[in-house]
Amino acid sequence: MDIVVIMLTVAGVFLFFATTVGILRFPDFYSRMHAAGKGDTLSSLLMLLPLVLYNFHELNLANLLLAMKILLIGVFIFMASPTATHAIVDAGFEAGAKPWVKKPEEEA
Amino acid sequence: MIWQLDISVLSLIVLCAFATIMVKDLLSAAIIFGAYSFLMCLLWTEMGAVDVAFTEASVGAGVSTILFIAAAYQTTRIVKPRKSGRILAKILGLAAAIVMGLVLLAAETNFPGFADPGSPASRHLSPYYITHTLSDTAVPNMVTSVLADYRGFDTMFETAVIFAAGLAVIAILRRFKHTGRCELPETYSISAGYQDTIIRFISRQLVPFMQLFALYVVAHGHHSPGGGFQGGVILGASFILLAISYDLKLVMNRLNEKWNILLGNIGVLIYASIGFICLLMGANFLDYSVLSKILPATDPVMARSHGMLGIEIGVAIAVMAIVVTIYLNLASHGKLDKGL
Amino acid sequence: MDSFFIGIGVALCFLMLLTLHRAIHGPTAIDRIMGVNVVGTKTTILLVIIGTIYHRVDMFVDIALAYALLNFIVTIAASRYFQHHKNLSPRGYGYRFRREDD
Amino acid sequence: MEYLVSHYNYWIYILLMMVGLYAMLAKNNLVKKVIGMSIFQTAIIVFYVSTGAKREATIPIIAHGHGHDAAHAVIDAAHYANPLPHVLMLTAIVVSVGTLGVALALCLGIYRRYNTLEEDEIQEQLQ
Repeated sequence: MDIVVIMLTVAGVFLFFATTVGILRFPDFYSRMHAAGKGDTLSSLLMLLPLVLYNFHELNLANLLLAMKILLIGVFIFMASPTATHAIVDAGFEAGAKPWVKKPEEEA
Repeated sequence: MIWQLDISVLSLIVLCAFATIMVKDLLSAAIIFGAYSFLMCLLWTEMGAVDVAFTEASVGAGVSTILFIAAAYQTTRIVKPRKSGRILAKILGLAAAIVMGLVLLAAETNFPGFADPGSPASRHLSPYYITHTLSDTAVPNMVTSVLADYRGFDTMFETAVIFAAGLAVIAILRRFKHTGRCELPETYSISAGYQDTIIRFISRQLVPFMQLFALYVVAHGHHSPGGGFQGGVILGASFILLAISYDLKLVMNRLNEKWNILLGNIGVLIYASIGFICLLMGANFLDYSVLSKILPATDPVMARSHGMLGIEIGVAIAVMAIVVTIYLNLASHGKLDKGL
Repeated sequence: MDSFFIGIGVALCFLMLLTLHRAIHGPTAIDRIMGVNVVGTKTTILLVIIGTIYHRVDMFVDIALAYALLNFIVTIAASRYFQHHKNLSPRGYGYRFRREDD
Repeated sequence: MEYLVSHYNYWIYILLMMVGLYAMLAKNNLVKKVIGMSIFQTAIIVFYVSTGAKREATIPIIAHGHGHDAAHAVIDAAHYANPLPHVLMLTAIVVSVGTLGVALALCLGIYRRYNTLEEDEIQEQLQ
């Protein structure tokens, strides 16, 4: 069981790292938002799942309730995070953020 | 406490504090201050202060950031530099800060070490609370039992202070529109087209869930972190979410100004009246153990637990009403028609 | 296993530091909102991890849930600032989605 | 070295307090001053909470505290963090949002009257 927990957690941290690199390196606001929205949602679920497994020592009511609660956070993040991303992108669009375009001299 | 996390979170906090002060834009300062509060909450969780962290997560990170954004929305985000005497002001401020820092550093040498189990703060009064909370009040969360029972008097006046803050905001900001006496109120319809359908749908799904969660936090505060203050703030935040994703009028229809102030009064009154009932039954103010005479099938220990639940409900109602009042007045500049 | 979780926590703190770079130096205010949102998500996870280290997760889950809720509300409020504000370009929701009949 | 390990946190709280005080004194913008006040407040709160922390102690909620036989279990005070500073600071945080609301309301009132948030421009108009 520990192996599964470690593997899932490391995968989650790796995705978080990829998200951070995307946020730091992408050239304009929209592409940074793309990295932040997608990577964050998936990696937070990948981090919550092993925590459920690790805390699920034995089958009883308290542990089931706990697992339900942690998964509820996951469900909540799945609902809220894309909505928040959508809100921020719309705000940026309204505020007039310019999308990045490849400069013509680079194309040649 | 976990010292590895302690050091890393503290360094992030210092970074955020400097950035908040340096940034030349009020909206950005408000947002970075939100991150500062988020990290502060993390620091307290890591020190083991779960109730404080819960309060900071709902109050500091949530509501006060929204209040800052609302203030920037109603005024301006531009920060202008001082026209004259910039250097002088900077030098004077820096000198005052450094002098205060040196004085505190000199005082700090006498402090006990961090997380020292034998420090004076944790030797005198708190062992009594820790060892007696279960046998006295049947409440495992000692923060709740100290807050609502052992130091209940203190908490009552804290609630009164919050109520007074709400009244002060109304007194400063609220502007009443003088209308003719016979004018009918305009029929209300949800104003379409100021906010996105996606955000509206998700908020509509989330609000009942949030309110249920807030009630759970209030009721389960005896056994887990939480209680009246936290639950009340989350309940207020659910109304704020409605006001943000729809508009202020929707919230005013559900919870109008009169009811809001009335609820603030009722909350403080519930607290005080439970204290007076104890007084009438022949015990001290807020000594809940006499309530076992009027509550059916409770011994004095359980009566203290039930009395605490009663005052937590009062605190939650008062805090909810005041948070909503402060937000509505700040976001609409006291006109309560439209805003953030 | 505890030391593994502490290591994960420190790694998440380091990633938060990198994200805060975007939140602090971000060229526009919207980049800052995005950075703070990402920091908030990481903190939610970190709260549950701290609970695991203390072996009392059931006490920490409520905080994480409240935290995620408030993070969402703050993000919506901050993005809402741009959709109404007077200083910005007049093209807003009122023009894109307004229906005449209500 | 031991002194450094046991006292580093106080130095950071003092640094935060200095940042807050500097912002309150030197900044020209009123909302920036309010932010400085909030930073000062949190620095004091975090100092109080840190006095309640104990090494090798868990959170101040008694484990397995349900039921009636739990009341007779032996509880050692050294196993739980000190709850008293937590209680004091919990109410302080909630009151701080009240003071923050009043401070921002004053800023809005000033903006309504003088149409600016900068200290020197307000003083110019006052004279």
